[in-house]
Amino acid sequence: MEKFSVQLFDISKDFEETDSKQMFTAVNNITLDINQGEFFTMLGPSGCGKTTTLRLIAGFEVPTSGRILIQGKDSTGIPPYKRPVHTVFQNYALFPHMTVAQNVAYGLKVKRVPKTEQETRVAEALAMVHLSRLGNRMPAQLSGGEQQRVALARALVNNPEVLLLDEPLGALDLKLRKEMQWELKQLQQKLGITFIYVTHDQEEALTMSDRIAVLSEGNLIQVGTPDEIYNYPNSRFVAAFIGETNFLDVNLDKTEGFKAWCQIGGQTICAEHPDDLPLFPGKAIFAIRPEKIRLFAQNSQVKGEIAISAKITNRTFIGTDIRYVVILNDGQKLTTLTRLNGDAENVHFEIGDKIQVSFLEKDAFILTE
Amino acid sequence: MKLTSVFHLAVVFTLLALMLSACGGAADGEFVILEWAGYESEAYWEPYAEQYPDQPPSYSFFGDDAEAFAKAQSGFEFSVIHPCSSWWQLYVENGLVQPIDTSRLSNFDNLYPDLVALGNFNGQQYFLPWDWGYESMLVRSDLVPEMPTAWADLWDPQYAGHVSIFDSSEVAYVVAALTLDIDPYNASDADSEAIKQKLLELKPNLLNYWVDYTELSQMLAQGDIWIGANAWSDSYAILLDEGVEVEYLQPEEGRLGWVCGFGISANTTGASLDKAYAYLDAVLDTQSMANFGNEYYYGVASEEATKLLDPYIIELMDLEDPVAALNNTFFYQTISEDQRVVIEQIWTEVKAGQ
Amino acid sequence: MKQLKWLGPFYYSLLALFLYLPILFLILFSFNDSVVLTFPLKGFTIRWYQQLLQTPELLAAFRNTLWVAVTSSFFATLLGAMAAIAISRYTFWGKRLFSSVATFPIVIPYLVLGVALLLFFNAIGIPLNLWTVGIGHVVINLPYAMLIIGARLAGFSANLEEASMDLGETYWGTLRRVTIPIIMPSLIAAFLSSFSTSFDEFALTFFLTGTKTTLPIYLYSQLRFPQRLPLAITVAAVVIVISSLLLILSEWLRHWGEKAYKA
Amino acid sequence: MEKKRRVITLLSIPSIWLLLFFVLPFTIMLLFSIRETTFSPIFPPTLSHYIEFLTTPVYLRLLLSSAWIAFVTAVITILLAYPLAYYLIFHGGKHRLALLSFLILPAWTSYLLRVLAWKVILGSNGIINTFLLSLGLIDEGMPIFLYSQSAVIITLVYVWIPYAALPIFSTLERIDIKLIEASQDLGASPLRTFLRVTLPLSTPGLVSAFFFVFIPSLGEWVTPSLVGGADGIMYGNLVQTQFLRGLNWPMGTVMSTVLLLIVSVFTMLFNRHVTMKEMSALA
Repeated sequence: MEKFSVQLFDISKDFEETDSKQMFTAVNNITLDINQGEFFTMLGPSGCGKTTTLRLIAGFEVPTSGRILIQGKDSTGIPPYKRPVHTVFQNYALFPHMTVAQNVAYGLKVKRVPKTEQETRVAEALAMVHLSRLGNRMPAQLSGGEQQRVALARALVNNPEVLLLDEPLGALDLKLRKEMQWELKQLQQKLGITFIYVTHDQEEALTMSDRIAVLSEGNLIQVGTPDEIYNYPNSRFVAAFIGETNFLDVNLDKTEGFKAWCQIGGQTICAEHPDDLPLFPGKAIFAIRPEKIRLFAQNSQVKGEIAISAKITNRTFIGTDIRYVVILNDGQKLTTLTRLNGDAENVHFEIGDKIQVSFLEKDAFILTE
Repeated sequence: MKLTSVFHLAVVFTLLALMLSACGGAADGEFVILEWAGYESEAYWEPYAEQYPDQPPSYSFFGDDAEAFAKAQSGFEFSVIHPCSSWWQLYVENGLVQPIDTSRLSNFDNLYPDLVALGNFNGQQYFLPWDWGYESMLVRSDLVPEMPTAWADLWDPQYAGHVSIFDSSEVAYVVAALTLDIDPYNASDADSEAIKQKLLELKPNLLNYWVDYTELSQMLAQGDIWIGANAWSDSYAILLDEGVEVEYLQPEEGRLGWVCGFGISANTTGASLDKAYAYLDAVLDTQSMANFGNEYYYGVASEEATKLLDPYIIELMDLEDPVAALNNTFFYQTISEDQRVVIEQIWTEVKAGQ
Repeated sequence: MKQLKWLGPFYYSLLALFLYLPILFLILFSFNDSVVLTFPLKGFTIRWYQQLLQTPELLAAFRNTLWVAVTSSFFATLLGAMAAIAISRYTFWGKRLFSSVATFPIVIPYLVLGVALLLFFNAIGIPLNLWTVGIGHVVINLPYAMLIIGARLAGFSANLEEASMDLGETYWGTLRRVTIPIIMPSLIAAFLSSFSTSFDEFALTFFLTGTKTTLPIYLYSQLRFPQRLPLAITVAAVVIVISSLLLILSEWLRHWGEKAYKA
Repeated sequence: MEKKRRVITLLSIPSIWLLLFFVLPFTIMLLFSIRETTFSPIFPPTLSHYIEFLTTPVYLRLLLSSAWIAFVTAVITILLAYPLAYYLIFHGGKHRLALLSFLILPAWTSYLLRVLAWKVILGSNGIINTFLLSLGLIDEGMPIFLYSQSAVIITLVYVWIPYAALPIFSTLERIDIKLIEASQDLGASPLRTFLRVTLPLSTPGLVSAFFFVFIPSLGEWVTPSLVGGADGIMYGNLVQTQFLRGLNWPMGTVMSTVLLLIVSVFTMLFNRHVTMKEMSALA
C-alpha cells in the first residue's frame, strides 16, 4: 500500500481572465503530500486557490505545470471519470431529473454493476447517511441537509480511494453544520478513506482535520496539525486567519538564531520565531494571542513574569470572557481575553484603570512578515 | 484525439455530400414548367395526363416576363417555358431554348400560321403560340366621374389617386410612348428621357403599381381604384362574374396586344424532352385551348379551338380573328437586351423618384 | 390611480383587437361564396374547404413546408445545442468571434441573406430546391436556437456535468445522461421556435425556392390568380388553427420545463 | 487534450456550417459587386457599380427615406409596446406570459394574407370606410391608410408590436420590485419613480427592441410592395428588382452590401449597449 494517497509536485494553474485577457495564477507551485486515510483540510479565504487545487485533484482542471500522483499513479492528464476520487460539491450537484436512489446509483450504473448489487449498495449507502426512506424523492423535494447527505452517499457508494469535499457544509445553518461536522468525521474514521476537505471556516478546519494546509493567493503558506497551525503560525497571515492575534511592530535589538530581543512597553522581551527560522536585527512583528495575556491590578505583584504597565481603554462582555483593549505606555494597543471562571485572581477592571499586562515569553513569537 | 476530430469532419462532409447529391438527383429527373401563376390547371393539358398518369409536371411560377427571363437566365432549371412574344428573341439569342421538331406535334397544323410565324427564328420554330389577348384600361364605370377614352386620360387629374398601372417596365414604357406618339421600338435617348418624364408625371395620379391580377381585381372590386391600366381580359371576366360594374375600354390609341407561347429549354433531353413534346401537344389540343379561353376570356391560337369558345366571350372580347384583332392593336414587339436595360433603369428611377 | 385600473386591460384588448382583426376577417371570408374579398358578403359556403382537400399541389406544398420545417428545425436545434454548449461551458480561442458570427444572422435583413445565399448556390452550381430553402432556414434559426439553449445551460451549474464525470461517466456519456435530459425543454422550445419561423417564412424562402415550394410561397403564387384567392384564405384559416395548437403546446412545455427543475 | 478535443468536436459542425452557408455566401456576394455585368468574369474588377450607386441620387434618397420609415416604425412600435409590457409585468399576474403569447399568435399565420385582410378592412369598401360614410364624415369611399408610406409604417408596426414587447418585457421582469418600492418609500411620485427608476432600468430592453424593429424594417420589400403604393416604395424593393427583374446582380449586390454595412455599424453600436440576454427573450 502506498504511503501517500495524493501527492502534488510543483503544481501551478493559470487562467486567462475573460475580460482583460491577462493571465491570472490561481495555484502557484504547490507541493503537498496527503497521507493515506487522512482527514486533510485546505483552508484559506475565498480566491486563495483551494477549490482550484481540489478541482485539479479531481481532474476537472489540468495543471499548467507540475504533476499529480493519486495512489502513487501519475494522474496529471487523466480525465475525471478515470480517477479513483469522487467529489462532494458545494452546491451538491444532484441530478435534478433523477430520484435520490437514481442519483446514488449513477456511478454504479455507469460502471455496469449488476442490478441486484446496485440495489444493495444504494440501500447501504442511503442507510449510512440515514436517508433510507427518501430513495424515491426528487432532489428538489429535499432539505439542504438531506441533499448534502445524498451527495455524500452518491460519492461514497462507489468506494472511492479519496473523497474530495468542496465546502460541503457551507450552505447549511450553524446547528446543522455542527452536527454534520461530527457525522463526517465519524464517517471518515469508520471508512478509513482519505478525505480532502476544502473550507474557509477555520473552526471547522481545526475541529475536523488531521492536518491543515493554509493557502493564500495561490500559495501554500503552512501545513501542519491543527495544534501546530494554531500555536505555531509561521506567518502573520496564518496567525491572523486562524484565531485572533495581537500584532505589534517592533525593532529587534539583538538576535541569536531564531531568538530575538525587543522592547515592548519599555521592557525587553525575548521571543522566538515559531518555525525556528533565523532572525536578524531590524523591523519585525511581535505576536501574541489575546487569551495568553493576563491582567493584574497596578499595584499587585507579578512574580517571575513580564509585567508591563498599561491602561484599559475598552471593555466588552462576551459571555464566557471579558475582552479588554489596553494601551501600553508606548502607544501600542493589545486586545486581551479574560475567562470568567470565578478565579480569585479574576479582577474586574473599568475603563481608565491603570493595570499591568503579563504573559509568558514562550507564548509570544516573532514574525518577519 | 485526432481520430475523433477526423471522424466528425468525415461526418460533416458525408452529410453535405449526401445533401448535394440529393439535390442534383432531384433536379435531374424532374419535368418542370416555368409558367404564369394560375395556368397549371389540368384542364389545359389533359392528354398529357392520360399519357403520363402518375407523373404530373412540376410548376414554378412567375408574375411577369421580366421575372421569367431573370429566372431562366440565372440558371433555373426548367423544361418548358411560357413567355410572351416580345421576349422570344431574347431566349433564342441567349441560347435558352431549343428548336422544336414540329412534326412530333399532332396539333401543330391547327395553329394560325401568322401567329406561328412569330415564333420562327432563323428558319427554325422555337416557340409555339398558344394564347393571345389585349391589354387595356379596366374602368369602374359606376365610380368614374367621366369615362376615359384614351391612354392619355390616365394622366387626367380628375382620376388622381384612383389609377393603378402594371408594375412592369416594358408595359409602362410602351404606354407612355403611345401617348407621346413615340415609337417605343425606335426611341432615341431624348425620347427615352421624355418617356421617363411622362411616367414621373403620372405618379400623382397613381394609387399604386399592381403586381398581379388578383390585386388588380381586388382593388377594382373594392373601389380603391377606378382605372386599372394594362388590365388583361381575365380580370374583366372575373369582375363581370362578380357583378362589378366595369368596362374594358377601347382607347383611342388602340388596345395593346400580345401573344404568348411555349418553348422548350435548351437543356431538356431524353425522357424530359419526350415529356416536353407530349405536354406541348397536350396544351395545343383543341379542347385544352378552348378550356383555357373560356376560363380566361383570352384568345387562342387555333381556329378549331376558337370555334369552341363561348360565343358570348367571342363577342365581348372580339376574339373572332386574331390576326385582324392584333393588327388593330398596338402589338408588343421584340426589345433587345440593351434596350431592356435602359427601360428597366428608367422604370427603377421612376418608381424610386418623387 | 384607482379609477385608471381599467386602462391596462383596455389597452391590452385594443391591441389584441388590432392584431386579431385581420385573422377574424380571413376566417370570415373563408366561408364567403365569392372570389373577391369585398363587402357585403355573398353567402355562406364550405366549398373552399372541400376544394382544399382536392388540390394536390396545395397538399404537396403543405407537405414540403412540413418537411422543410422539421428538417431545418432539427438541424438548427442540433447545431444550436452544440454551439451553445461550447460557448457556455468552455473558453476557447476566438470564442467572441464565433459567438458574434453565430448570432449575426439575427440582425441581417432576410433580403440580403437571401441574395447572398442565392448567389452562393448559383456560384457552386447547386440548383434551388427544398434543401436550399432548408439551409437558409437553418442559418436564420441557428442563432435563436443557440440563445434559447444557452439560456437554459446558464441556468444550471456545470457542476452537474462534472459530478457525472466524477462518478465515472465519460464526457459524451454525460451529455447523453445528464446535459441533454436537463436541457430537453429548451431543445423542444428551440425546435418549436425554429419550426414556427420556418413555417411562415417568406422573404428568404422566396429567393431560395425551386420548383417544389413551401406553403407561404405557394400561397403567394396563388394570390396572383384571383380564382384561387378564397382557397389561399382557407389555407390560412386552417394554418391559424394548427399554429395555435403548436403555440399552446410549446407554452405548456415551457411551463412544464420550468416547473420540473425549479431547484 | 481532452477539453480541446471536446471543444473542437462541439464547434466543428456549427463552424463549418456558418463558414459554408453564412460567411462564404457573403464573400461571394461581395465579389459580385465588382463584376461588370451579371455573367461577366471577376477580372478585371470594376468599381463602376459603386460609383453608379453613389452618383445616382434616387438610390441614396430611397435609402434615406427607408431609414426614416424604419426609424419611425421602430419608435412608434416601442411607444405602443412599452405600455403593453409594463402592464403585463406589473399588473398581468401570473398569466402575463400567456397573455403576451396570445398576442404573438396571429404572427404565425401567413403574413401575406394578414396584409391582404388589412387591405380589405381599410379599403374603400371596408368596414372603416363604411362606418365613416354612414356617419357622413366622408362622402366617397377612400382607401384610408393604404398605398402610402404611412400604410407601410402602420403595417410594420402591426407586425412588430408583440416582438418589440418581448425584450422590454424581459428587462422589466428582471427589475427588482424593491427598487421601485424604495423609490416610492423615498417620497418619489409614481411618475417620478417611473422616469427615474423603471425607465432607465429598462433601457437595455428598449434599445434591443428598437434595433430589432429597425434593422429588419430597413431591409423590407414585401410590405411596401403590398401596401406601399406609388410613394411607399422602399430600398429593399430596388434590391429585389435588381435581382429578380433587372437581372443586374452586380448593382443589386452593391445595394445589398451598402445595406449590410449600415446594419453592421448599427449592430456594433447595439452590441456595446445590450447583452445577448434580451435577445434570447425574442425566441
